[in-house]
Amino acid sequence: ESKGTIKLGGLAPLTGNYAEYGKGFQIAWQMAIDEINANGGANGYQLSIDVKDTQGDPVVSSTMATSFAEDDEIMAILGDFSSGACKANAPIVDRYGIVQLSPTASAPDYAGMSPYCFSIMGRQDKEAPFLATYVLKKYLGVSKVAVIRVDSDWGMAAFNNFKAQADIEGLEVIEEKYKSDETDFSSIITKVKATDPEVLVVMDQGLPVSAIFNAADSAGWDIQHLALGPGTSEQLLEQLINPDNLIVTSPFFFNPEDATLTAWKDEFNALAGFQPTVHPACAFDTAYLIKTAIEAIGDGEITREAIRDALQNIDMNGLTGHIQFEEAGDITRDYLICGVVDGNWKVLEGFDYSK
Amino acid sequence: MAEQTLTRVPLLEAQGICKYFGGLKAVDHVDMTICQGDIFGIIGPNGAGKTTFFNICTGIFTPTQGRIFFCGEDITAMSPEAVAQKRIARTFQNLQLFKFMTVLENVKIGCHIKTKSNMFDAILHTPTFKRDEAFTTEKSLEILKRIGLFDFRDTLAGNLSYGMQRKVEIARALALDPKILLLDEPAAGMNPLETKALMEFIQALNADGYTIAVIEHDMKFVMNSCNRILVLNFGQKILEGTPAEVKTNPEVQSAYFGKGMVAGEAIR
Amino acid sequence: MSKPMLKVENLSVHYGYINALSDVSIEVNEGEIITLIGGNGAGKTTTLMSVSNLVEKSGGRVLFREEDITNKAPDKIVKLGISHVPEGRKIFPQLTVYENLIAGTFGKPKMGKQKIEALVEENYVLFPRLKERMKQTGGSLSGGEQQMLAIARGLMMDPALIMLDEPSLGLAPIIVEEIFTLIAKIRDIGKTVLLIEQNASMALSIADRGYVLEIGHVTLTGTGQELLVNPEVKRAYLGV
Amino acid sequence: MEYLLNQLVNGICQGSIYALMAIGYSVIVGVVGMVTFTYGEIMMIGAFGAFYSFQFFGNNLALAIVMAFASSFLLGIVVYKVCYERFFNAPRHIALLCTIGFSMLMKNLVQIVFGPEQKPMINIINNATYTLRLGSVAVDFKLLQIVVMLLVILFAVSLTLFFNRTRWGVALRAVSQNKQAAYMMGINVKRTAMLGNCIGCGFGGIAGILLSIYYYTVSSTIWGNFSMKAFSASVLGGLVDLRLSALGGLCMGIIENLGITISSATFRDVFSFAFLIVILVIRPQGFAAKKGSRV
Amino acid sequence: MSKVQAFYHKHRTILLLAVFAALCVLPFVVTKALFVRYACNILLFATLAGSLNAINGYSGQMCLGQAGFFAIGAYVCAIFSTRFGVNFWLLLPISGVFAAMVGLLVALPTLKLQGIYLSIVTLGASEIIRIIAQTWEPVTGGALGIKNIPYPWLFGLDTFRPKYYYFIFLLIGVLFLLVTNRVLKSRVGRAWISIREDQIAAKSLGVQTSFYKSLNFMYGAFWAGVVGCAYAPFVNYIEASQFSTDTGFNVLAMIVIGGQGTLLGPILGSMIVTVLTESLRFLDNWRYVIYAVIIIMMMWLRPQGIAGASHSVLAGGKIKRKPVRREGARSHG
Ligand SMILES: Nc1ncnc2c1ncn2[C@@H]1O[C@H](COP(=O)(O)OP(=O)(O)OP(=O)(O)O)[C@@H](O)[C@H]1O
Ligand SMILES: Nc1ncnc2c1ncn2[C@@H]1O[C@H](COP(=O)(O)OP(=O)(O)OP(=O)(O)O)[C@@H](O)[C@H]1O
Ligand SMILES: [Mg+2]
Ligand SMILES: [Mg+2]
Repeated sequence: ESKGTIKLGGLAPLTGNYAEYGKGFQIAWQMAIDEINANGGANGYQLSIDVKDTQGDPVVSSTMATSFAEDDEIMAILGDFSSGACKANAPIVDRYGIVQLSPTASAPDYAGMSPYCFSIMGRQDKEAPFLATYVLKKYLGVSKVAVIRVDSDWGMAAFNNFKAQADIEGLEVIEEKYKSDETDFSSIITKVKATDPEVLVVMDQGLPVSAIFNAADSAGWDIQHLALGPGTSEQLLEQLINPDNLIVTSPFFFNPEDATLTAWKDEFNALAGFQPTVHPACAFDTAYLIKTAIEAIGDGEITREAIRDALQNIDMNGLTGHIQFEEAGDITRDYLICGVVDGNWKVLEGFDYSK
Repeated sequence: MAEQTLTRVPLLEAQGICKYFGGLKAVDHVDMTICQGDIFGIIGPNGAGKTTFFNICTGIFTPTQGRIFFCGEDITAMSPEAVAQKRIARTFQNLQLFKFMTVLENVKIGCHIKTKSNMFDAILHTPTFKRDEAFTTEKSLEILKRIGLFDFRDTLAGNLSYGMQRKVEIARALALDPKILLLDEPAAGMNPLETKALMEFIQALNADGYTIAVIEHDMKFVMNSCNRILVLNFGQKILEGTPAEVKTNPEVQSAYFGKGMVAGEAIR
Repeated sequence: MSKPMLKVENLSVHYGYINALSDVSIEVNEGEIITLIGGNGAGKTTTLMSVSNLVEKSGGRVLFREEDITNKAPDKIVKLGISHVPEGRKIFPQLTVYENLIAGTFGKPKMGKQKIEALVEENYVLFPRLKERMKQTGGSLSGGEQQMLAIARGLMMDPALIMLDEPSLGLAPIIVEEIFTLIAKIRDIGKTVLLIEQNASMALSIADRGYVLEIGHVTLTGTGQELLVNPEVKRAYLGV
Repeated sequence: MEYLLNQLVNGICQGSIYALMAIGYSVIVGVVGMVTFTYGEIMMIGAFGAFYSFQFFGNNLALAIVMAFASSFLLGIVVYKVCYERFFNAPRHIALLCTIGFSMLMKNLVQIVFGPEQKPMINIINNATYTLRLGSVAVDFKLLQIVVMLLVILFAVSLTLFFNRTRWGVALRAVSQNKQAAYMMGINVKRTAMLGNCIGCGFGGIAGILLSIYYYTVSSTIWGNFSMKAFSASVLGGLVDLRLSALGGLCMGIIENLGITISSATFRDVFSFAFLIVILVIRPQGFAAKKGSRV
Repeated sequence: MSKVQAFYHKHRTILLLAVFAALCVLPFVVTKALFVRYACNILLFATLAGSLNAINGYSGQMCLGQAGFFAIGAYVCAIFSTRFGVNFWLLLPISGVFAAMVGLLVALPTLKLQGIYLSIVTLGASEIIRIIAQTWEPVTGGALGIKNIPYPWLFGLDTFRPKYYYFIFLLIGVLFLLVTNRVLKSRVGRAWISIREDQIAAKSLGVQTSFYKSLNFMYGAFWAGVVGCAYAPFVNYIEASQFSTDTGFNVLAMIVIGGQGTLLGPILGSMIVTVLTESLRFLDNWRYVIYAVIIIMMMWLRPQGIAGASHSVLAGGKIKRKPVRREGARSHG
């Protein structure tokens, strides 16, 4: 017996440069909700989600966030994709008292902007130092690295966090940045190559990551590749000429031996027509988080406030691992060091940063 | 015909004007003096450099060599707008009207240099602005009445017939209150009747004290209205003189009039 | 002189709400010079434009050598051998003089290289000015030179019928004389000319026949000589 | 020294890609007489045409190029019908807005039809690097870069000859200058303009496939920036002169990469736009000779 | 003149006041904050489009870089209000002046350029502005942007709510219309239009085209700056990507759709574009496809824009000539 429907608002860049990710969100959310509803709903409530296109534009995102916040039937907002958009929405959700649960916002200052802001991506100020300390220093044992990064809010925060830790670790860092729509990296590669680093680190997602490594390869530069951002993306593997010397850090890995994960991955692929990255997996988990929160409220009245409180105290094992929010509203993840072996992702080392 | 005054005061003077386009000598060492009260004709075969010469006088081209003086002042290197400020007005061989403005607005632009209200005057509607607007409207309407376009003041200039468009150009130029008016083929495309009316109008203007320089291929027009004529050929001056002198000059005859079938009775 | 070469039957043209032509009928016989005269805005240009099918007709037919060309595509009409020298020159400003002349030959796609060169030379003889300006762009020519170029370009396709719209506009008297001599010459080699002129007396004196247009109607027709002495024409168009 | 030379080579390579795009762009502008903002999408369709050709007909480069040319050519017909044909007599900004609209349409339609993700392009041209040694200095070239450069020279020269030396070329240029007069010359204006537009688009398609091979990817989003570069390059060349447009593209590539060498890649567009502005301030017609315009 | 126009001219003042009154009560009638937000967007973009129209529509320069001037205004406001706590109302004119200065900087070197050459330069300038905003971290916050821009004071009303912020946009919009209307109907406005119509003729009549072109650019940029200044606190968070060329194209689309060279056009254009983009949301990713199709269709059906007269320059084709009675024209007075 159903107690009624709880409506959620979804914010995702369905068009524009990030459309690929937005699409992934939309599909993952729907998958999760269909699954939840089919299994009797969240504590008897059916869930539904209304996904609005934010075009990857913070301003549109705030307009949409306002519209959800204004709509009393919407109980929580999932999304948006970028930290920038999420941060733009923070004052609004704070004001209206509605949860904004982002699958992917990783800017360290985002979740703290309001008690209603949450994210499950893991904070950049954790992953980037992890890269410096564990991957570069301990795992690879190098002392001079070149970082090529996208000049976006994400890239900037990632690099700053990395740099701070790298200084502590005594790493020599060479930085080059580029605009997010950059396509030609040959001159950056030539420039970086001239400084003769031991490792080439790329901080970005999507196309530029492969473009940079490919440019390095075709310049005949044999160097260890390292990426922060794309995670264990299948697409990345397809796009690389020579994927074998790539190492990434990732909070999450589609372990081929894990049957649930593989099934999920295949289902997603069938629906979307492309391989999932970590981002839709996180989106999937956000929907389950709401379900868990509703269950935690139990027989109490389902209000926005109640959902917030329940989320804050949640303890759940999702697709992407164990999720428990910290005071600010974000989580600390365990990171993995993954690499490519015979054309497939493999976990090279697992570290728990918190230790 | 304009009366010839005994003391002729030079108004527009050209000294050794040359204009070369690459190797092409469009105007080559031309001297000219237009005096106060003249109707000054410029004729010559096609491509002789007449329009180019006008363009130099009005600052659209700077000459390769030579100087232009207006009322004794050197205006050679001045920009077209600065030349216009000196009150030299012109019309164009291929009409350059503000086609999508009404006839009245066209003429009002002509009043631009006679007024000086700026943006702040306009925003605040200061007395200067009110005075300027009143002056502009009054003056423009007066000119339109005189030239016979009053009834068409609210028509878009581009909607008028060819002949009337030519008149709008003249009206617009008159709004400058010019000391000299340069007309480039004003009668082109008009039939003999309309040409005659235009000629009378120009003579009337001259009688009112306007000095006029005109380029024309219509010999009846030139011979009957101009008191002095400059003849150019291949950029060079063949002759400057009275209509009578021009009519009888053999060089002009062979280079320009031909057998006289077209120039007809005007030159005989 | 058997069948008319070009026949315009009851032609009407409207521009928006203006009736530019109503019920105009004109016949042009092979080997004739026909002239249209009339005041500004009488509809002369419009008549030529509708023969070339460059304006929309609201009624009537146009026949060329008994073929109905009322709704034929403009470029196809040209290819039948009708050359139109437009009012206001309409030369191609960024093409050189030579290229402008070449552009004139598209009406005869099969014309050979030699024939083209011969025609170009012919035109250079006719208008030596153009030869001097051969490499200059059309747009930099003087008004009269552009007019010469427009006429020369019209002659380039060696047409059966040439329609000239105010060819003497802006030309020096000596050139105008030459143009008229040329028109007569064209007729003498068996071609046909349809001529519009402001200089009515010149036009009528070489024309075989003429039509007088007034506000979109044909009001008078006759041989050139007849019209030349017609008092009405004299008063209105000859300015005497 | 070697470092700078290598950067110069990078610049020349990037510049020749710009040049290749600019050639197609200039053909369009030169014939249609109006600028376009859908050029990026035209290149994209070319790239997709090639992508699917690889998918369905195997790794046949020649076939893929033909497909790229053909798909862009066909899109050219649509662009012509939608954006230009009706607006020849209207002020330019109307056709311009139509092309902006069409670009938006294509971008989103492609995203829906082919999916929003970036697709890996087959790396069909051997990626071998050739090192040129000048004494102690070694400069690296990739095969693809050499192919692009050769194509630029080939297209620029042959198309210029075609436009300036053949009657067809004269007709194409005449059409852009005065449609009515072109009719009076017996030119089938609509067909000619369309054909010219399509040829330009076809070359855009070829630029698209080379671009996507060069960067190993096809997607619906990366092209906007490139079309801007093609536009700038062809403005530098005076809009209609193919060789000068190619030169403009080359210069922009070099300036950008040298700029990146001395500062940062984030300023790439600043360098090229600043270069464009400086040139236009000095020479309002770009590299082209001053036009003989007059009153 | 149509009946509508005649009616309008007769009761102009009353009609305008009525419209203004209706606009004033609007946010109280429309209770949904989202719709009020849309209304804010419409007003905001109407004024921005108006400022572009002042350049493109009147002096005929084809500027594509309005996003740049808009950005200047927004950043000036954001920087001064977050760093130095300068009052919003003081910042409005200051932002305008900053933008106007940049407008002058763009205009001065480009005075000789026309048409498409000018377009690409203005487009480039706006991109350069955006890239500088994106990279100049110490001042503009770089890619992080500037957040928490304080909401302006408005008689103690809570301007966080679109309902009240609306009045700031309304005020600016109305001011813009009043001032622009006056400027256009003056010697200055006529000079601008004459430049659009025929520069050589304008020069030959003594209009200093360089001066008026620069002035025109400054005027358009000024208002774009003012609007930018009002925009920054409204969205509360600005970063460079909000001022991309797409924003510029959008504004261009508004004036072309609404009717370039008319005062009403940008307002209508802004309404149409905003309403369309918002109301088509249900189409998901088909939205932009349909939106683009509608834009193109509008160009097909009404190239001169909704508010453009059918005899307008923009109607394309030839000028329609009115029947002219020839007798009246003969006399020379
Ligand atoms: N911008 C230019 N570039 C090259 N040549 C030019 C330019 N302007 C004019 N000319 C040439 O200069 C010569 C003089 O031209 P101009 O227009 O002064 O002649 P015109 O006497 O007015 O002739 P018309 O009576 O035919 O109008 C012409 O041969 C023309 O080709
Ligand atoms: N494109 C147009 N749109 C509207 N009306 C037009 C157009 N072209 C011509 N007209 C009108 O049609 C009528 C006939 O014009 P047309 O050009 O045929 O006259 P014309 O006899 O050639 O005159 P002119 O001696 O001035 O060349 C005129 O009243 C004119 O105003
Ligand atoms: Mg001349
Ligand atoms: Mg005519």
